[in-house]
Amino acid sequence: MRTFLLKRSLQLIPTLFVVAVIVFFITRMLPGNPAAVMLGPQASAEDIAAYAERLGLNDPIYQQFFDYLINLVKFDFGNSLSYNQPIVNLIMERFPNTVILAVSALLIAIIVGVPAGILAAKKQNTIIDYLVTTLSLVGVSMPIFWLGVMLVLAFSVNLGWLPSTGMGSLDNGLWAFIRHLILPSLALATIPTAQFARVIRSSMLETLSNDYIKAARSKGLKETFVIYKHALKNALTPLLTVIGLQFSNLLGGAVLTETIFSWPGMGLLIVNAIDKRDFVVVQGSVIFIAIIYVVINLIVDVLYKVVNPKVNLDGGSGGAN
Amino acid sequence: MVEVANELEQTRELQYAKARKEQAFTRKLLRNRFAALGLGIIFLLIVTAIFAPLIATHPPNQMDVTKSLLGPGSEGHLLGTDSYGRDTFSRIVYGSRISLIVGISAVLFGAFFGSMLGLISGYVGGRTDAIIMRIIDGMMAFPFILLAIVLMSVLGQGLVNVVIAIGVSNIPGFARVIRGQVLTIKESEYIEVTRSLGARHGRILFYHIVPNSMAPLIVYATMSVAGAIISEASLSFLGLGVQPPTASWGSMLQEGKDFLVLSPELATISGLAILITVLGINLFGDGLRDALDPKMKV
Amino acid sequence: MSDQLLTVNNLSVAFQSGSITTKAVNGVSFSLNKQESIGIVGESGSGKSVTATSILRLIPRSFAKITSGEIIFQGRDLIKLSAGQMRKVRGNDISMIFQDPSTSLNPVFTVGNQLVETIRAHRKISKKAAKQRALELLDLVGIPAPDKRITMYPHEFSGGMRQRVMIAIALACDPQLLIADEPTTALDVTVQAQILNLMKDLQEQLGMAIIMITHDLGVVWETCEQVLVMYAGRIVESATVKELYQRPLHPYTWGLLDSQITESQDSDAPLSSIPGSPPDLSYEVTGCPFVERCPYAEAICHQETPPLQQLADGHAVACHFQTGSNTLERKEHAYREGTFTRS
Amino acid sequence: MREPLLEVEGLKKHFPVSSPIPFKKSDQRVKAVDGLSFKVYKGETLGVVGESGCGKSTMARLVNQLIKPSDGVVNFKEANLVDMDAERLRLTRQKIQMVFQDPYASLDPRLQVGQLIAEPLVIHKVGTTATRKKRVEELLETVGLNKRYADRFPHEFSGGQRQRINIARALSLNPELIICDEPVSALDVSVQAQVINLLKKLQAEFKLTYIFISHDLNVVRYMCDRIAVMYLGRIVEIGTYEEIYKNPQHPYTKALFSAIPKENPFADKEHIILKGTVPSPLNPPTGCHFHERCPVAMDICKTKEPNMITSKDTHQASCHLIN
Repeated sequence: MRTFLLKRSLQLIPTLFVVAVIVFFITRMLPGNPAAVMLGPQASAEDIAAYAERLGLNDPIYQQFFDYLINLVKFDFGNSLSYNQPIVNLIMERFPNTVILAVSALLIAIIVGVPAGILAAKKQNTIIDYLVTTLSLVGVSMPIFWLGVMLVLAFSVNLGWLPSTGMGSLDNGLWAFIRHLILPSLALATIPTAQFARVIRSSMLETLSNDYIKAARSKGLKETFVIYKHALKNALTPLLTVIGLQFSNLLGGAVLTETIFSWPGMGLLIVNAIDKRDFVVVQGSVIFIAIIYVVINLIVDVLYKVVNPKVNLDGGSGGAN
Repeated sequence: MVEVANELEQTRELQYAKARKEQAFTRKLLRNRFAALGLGIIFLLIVTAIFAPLIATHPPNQMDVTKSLLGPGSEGHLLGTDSYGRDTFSRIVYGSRISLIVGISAVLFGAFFGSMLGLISGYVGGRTDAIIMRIIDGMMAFPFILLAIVLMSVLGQGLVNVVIAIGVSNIPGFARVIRGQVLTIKESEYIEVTRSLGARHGRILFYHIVPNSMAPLIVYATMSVAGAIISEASLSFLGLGVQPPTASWGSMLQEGKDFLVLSPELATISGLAILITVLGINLFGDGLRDALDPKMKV
Repeated sequence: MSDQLLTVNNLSVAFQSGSITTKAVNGVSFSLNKQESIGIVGESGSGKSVTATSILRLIPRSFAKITSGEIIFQGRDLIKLSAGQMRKVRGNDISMIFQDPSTSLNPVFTVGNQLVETIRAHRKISKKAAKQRALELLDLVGIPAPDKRITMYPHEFSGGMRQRVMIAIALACDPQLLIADEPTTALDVTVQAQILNLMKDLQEQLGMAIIMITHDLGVVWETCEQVLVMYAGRIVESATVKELYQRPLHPYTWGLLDSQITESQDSDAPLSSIPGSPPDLSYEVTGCPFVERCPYAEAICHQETPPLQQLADGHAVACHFQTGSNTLERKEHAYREGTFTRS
Repeated sequence: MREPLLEVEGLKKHFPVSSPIPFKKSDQRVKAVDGLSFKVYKGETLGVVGESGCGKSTMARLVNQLIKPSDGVVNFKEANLVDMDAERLRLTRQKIQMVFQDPYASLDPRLQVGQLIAEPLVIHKVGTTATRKKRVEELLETVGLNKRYADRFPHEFSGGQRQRINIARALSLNPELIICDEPVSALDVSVQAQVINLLKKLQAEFKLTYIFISHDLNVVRYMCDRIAVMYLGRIVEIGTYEEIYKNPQHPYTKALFSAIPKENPFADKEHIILKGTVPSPLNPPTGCHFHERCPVAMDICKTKEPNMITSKDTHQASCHLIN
C-alpha cells in the first residue's frame, strides 16, 4: 500500500508537468503582445513595454518557461492587475466557496442518485425502473445554465421564496446561508445525480447477475442482505470512478452555475477575469483546478483499493498462460 | 449417410442461429421505442437546419425595436420577439444550424485526433503509450468546459474557433475510449491468430482492430455530439461563442435571462430547444449502445 | 418414517424472453433417499442445471418460472413455501455448490466473513462462536492453517482451495442435501480427484444426500449410486449406475456412452459421436425429442412423445421400443462416422 | 531413422514482474517456461499435457515465435526461428500454423468465413481473387462444411463448426506443422469427437505433423503418438503414448493418470491424491519442482534438480528415483 501510494504520487509529476506546459502555451497563443492584451486598449506604449519587461516577455521562450515552472513549484501564480493582489490570495478566498457549493451538490447527488439507481435495479422493468431511467436521461441531457435560469424564474421571480444571487454569510444565521445555497446546489447537482443513478443501476444489474449473488441466495441470506451487502459493495467500484470525475468537474465546472447565481467561487473568478482580460488570473486558477483534479483522482484510486481488495494496484504482470 | 447427417445438422444449426439473431434483434427493437423517438428528434433537427430559410417566418436578424419583447402569437410572431424585436421562432430555427454544425464538426475533430492518439497509444504500447497517456491525463485535468472556455478566450469568438475549442476538449475522451478498445482487441485470440499467420502491423491495425473498434467509437461519438451541443450553448451563454448577431440557442438564452420578468418565454424556449435536442441524441445513443455494445459504459 | 428425502413430481420450468417461451425443463420426476447420491448427466442445454437450481428456487425470477409440478422435501412442497420459509431451507437443509469457485465467492469479502454470515443466517449464535465454527469447517474441508486463511480474500486462494471453501460454506449448517452443479468442471484433473475424494469422505462422515450434476460420466461412476440421464429438458433414462453401465436402454444413453473417450478407447478406431444437435426448446417439440439424431427412429417416434416407463429393478426409460414387451437391439457402431486407418 | 521436423533446445521464457519500487527494474521473473527440449518427428502427433499454469500454452506461442523466447533454439527444418530476421520468419511461418482453444474468440467477428479462410493467402500474396475463392470452397469441403457458407459470418455457426473454420484456415497454406492449443476443450463431448476425427483424417490425408496441447489425458492418449508431461514450466517426462500410459516413470505422471475418473462403475481405481496446490512459477521450489507434493520425495529432491534420464531411446523422465 505504501509503495503504491509512492508510485502513484510520483506519477502525478509528469501529469502536472503536461498541465503546466499546456497552460503556458495556451497563454502564449494570445494574439499580439500579451502585455498589451493584459493591460487593455487604454495602456500607453511605455506601460506595455515596462509590463512586458516585468513579465519577462523579452527573455527567450525557454527562459520564460523555466521561470514560470520555478514560480509554480513555489506556488507563486503571480499578481493580478485587475484585483491588484497576489493570485494565491484570490484563489484562497474563492476556492472555499466553490468547495461548499460542490460538496453540497455532491451530497445531494449521492443521497438522491444512488438510492434511485439501486431501486431501479432492484425493480428492473417495472414502472419505477422506467421512471428512474427516463428522469436520469433527462437529467444528463439538461443544460444546467438553463435549469439555473428556470429555477430563478420559478423560485425567485415568480414565487419569491429564495434569493437568486450571491452567497449568504454565516453571520446572518445558518438559514440565510442555506437559503442562498439551495438553488445553485440543486442546479449543480442535477447532472451528477442523474449520472450516479444511471451508473449504479447498470453496475447493480451487472453485479446481480454474478454467480456469487446466486451463491449468496443459496446460502439462505435475506434478500436485503444480498443486495445491500453482497451486491452493493461490488457495484460501488464504477461509482467511485464517476464520483471522482464528477467531483473535480463540479469544482472546476461550476463556472456556469456560479455565473448564473453570482456565487463568488473559482468559476466566477475565471469568467470575470476573462471579461477583464486578466490572463494571469485565468492561468493561475486553471492550474490550481488541474492540480486539485489530479489529487482527487489519486484519492479515488486509493479508495478503489479499499473497496476492492482484488485490484492489483502495483501493476504486477503475471504471465504464465 | 454421414454426409447427409452433417448437412442436416449444419442447415438446422444455421436456422437456429438465424432465429436467435432475429429474436435478439426484435427484442432490442421492441425495447428501443425510445431510440426511435430519439432518431425522430434528430431527423427533425436535421430537416430544420437544412430547410431553415423555408421554415423560418422572418429573417433571423431582422430587428424592429418597435416590436420588442412581444408575447407569443402576437403580430404574426409565433413565439414572440426578443428585445431587439427579432422573431424568436425564426432565431430558434436558425439556431439549430449552429448547434448541428458545431456538434458534428467538433466531434469529428475530436474523434479524428483522439482516435489517432488512442490507436497509436494502445497498439504501440510501451514508452510511446506512457508519453501519450501522460499528455491525455494532463488534458483531462482540465474540466471539459473550462478547457473550452480558456481556449475560446484565447482564440476569440467565431464559429471555427468554437469548433476547435470544443473539438480539442473532446480529444482526451476519444483517445481513452479507443485506447481501451485497442488494448482489449489486441489481446484477443483472433489477433493472435492473425499475427501467427505472419500479417504485418498495417493489416492487423486497419483490417482487424479498427473495424472492431468502430461500434464503441460510434456510440461514444453520438453521445459526444450531445455534449458538444451543450458546450456550444454554454460558451454562447457566457458570451464566448459565435459572434452576435448570429442566432445561437445559448446566446438567446443569455439575452433571455435579462428579461425573465418581462418575457420569460424567451429563456424558456431556447433552453427547451437545447434540452429536447440533447435528449433526443442521448436517447438514440443509449439505444445504439444497447444494440451495438451493451457492455460499454458511457 | 420413510427414507425418502426429496421427491420431484412433474416439474416444468419455462424461460420467457419477449414472446418466446423456452421449455427448459419438461415434466421431470424423480426421488431421492436420505444419504443417497444421485447423478444427473446430459449435454449443455439438457436442463440438468435448471432442474437442480429449481429445487432451491434460485432460477432468475425476472424471466424463468416453474410452470408446474411439486418438489416435496421432508414432507413439504418447496414450491408452496413463502419466500421467508424458503430462505430457511436454503443453506440450512439444502445447500448448493457451483461450477466455478472463482466466481461463486464474493471477491470483496473475506472467506471468514462469508462463512460466518451463513452460519449466523440460520443459527442464533454469537459472532465469536460462529467464527469458531468457521475455523472447524475450514479444517474439516482440509484447508491448512485455517486461522490464517480465514482472514484472506478469495483471490488469494487457488481454484481447488476456493472450491473447498464453497464446500465448507455449504456444510455450515449440516444440510440434509447437497446439490453440486458441475463442481469439478473448472478444475484440473488432480484437483478434481482431491475434491471428489473430499466430497465422498464428507458424505460418509456427515451422512447427507448429494445431487451431482455433471456432463462427465466418469464423475458419476466415481461418486453416485443412482443416475438420471437428461435430454432436451426431460429424463430419458434412470437407473443405478451399475445397471445403467451394464444394461443401458435408451439410444441417447448409448450414444453418450459411446462418445466418451476413455482409457480403453482403441486409438486406431475413429471416435463415435451423436450427429446433429439437440432440438431448440423454444419451438414446440413433437414426438420424441431425440428423434432427429436417433439411428433407430421410426415413424411413431416423430408423432408421439414416449413417456418415462418404469421397468423392473428401478430402471426407467423413455423410448417407444424399450417398454419391457418391446426391446431394441443395440448396434455396435451406430454412432461411428466411418473408418480410417492410422498413418 | 525418422526425421525430426522441429527440434527445440533449452527453450525459456521468463516474464519480468513489474517492480514495487518505481523506476527500478525488478529482478523477479515468472519462469513460465524454464528450459524445454524436445523433438517433433515428421508425420507424428506430439501431445503436451499438464495442468493450468504449467506453461504449455506459452510453449506453443514460443515455438512459432508469437512470443520471443528469453533463451533457447527452435529449429524448424534445420533453420533456427529464434534468430531469423522478421521477413524470413514470416515466410517460414507459413508452414507452421496454429489452432486455438476458443472457437468464439479466434475468428474476427466482422469478417465472412470466406475472408477468414482466405486471409493467410492474402497475407502471403498467394493466388488471385478467383483462385483464392476456389481454394476456400475446396477447404470448406475438406473440413466437412458446405461451400455455400463462405459468405456467412462466424456468429452464425456453432462451436464445432467454428473450430472447423479455424482448421480450414490453418490448412490454407499447406502447412507441415500445426500447433493445436486445446482445440477441443471448449466443445461438448460429442462435438469433440467430431473435431478429433477430422484432425486425424486430415493428418492422414495431408501428412501433417501436430503438436497437440490438452489437459484432457484421454483425448491426448487417443490422439497422440508421443506425449510430453509438463509441470511448472518443465517437461518431467516424455515418451510414446504406450510408455507414458502403461509405464509412467515420474511420480507426477503417475498421479496425473491416476486422477482420471474411472471409466466404469465396476472399475476399482486407486487415485493418488496429491497434497496441496501447484506452486507459483514466481517462486518455484528448489531442487525438483515437484518435491513438495511428491508422495515419494527424498532428501536429495529438495536440493538437487534431477536430470532427464533416458530409460529407453524414446522414453525420458526427470526424477531422482529412476536408476
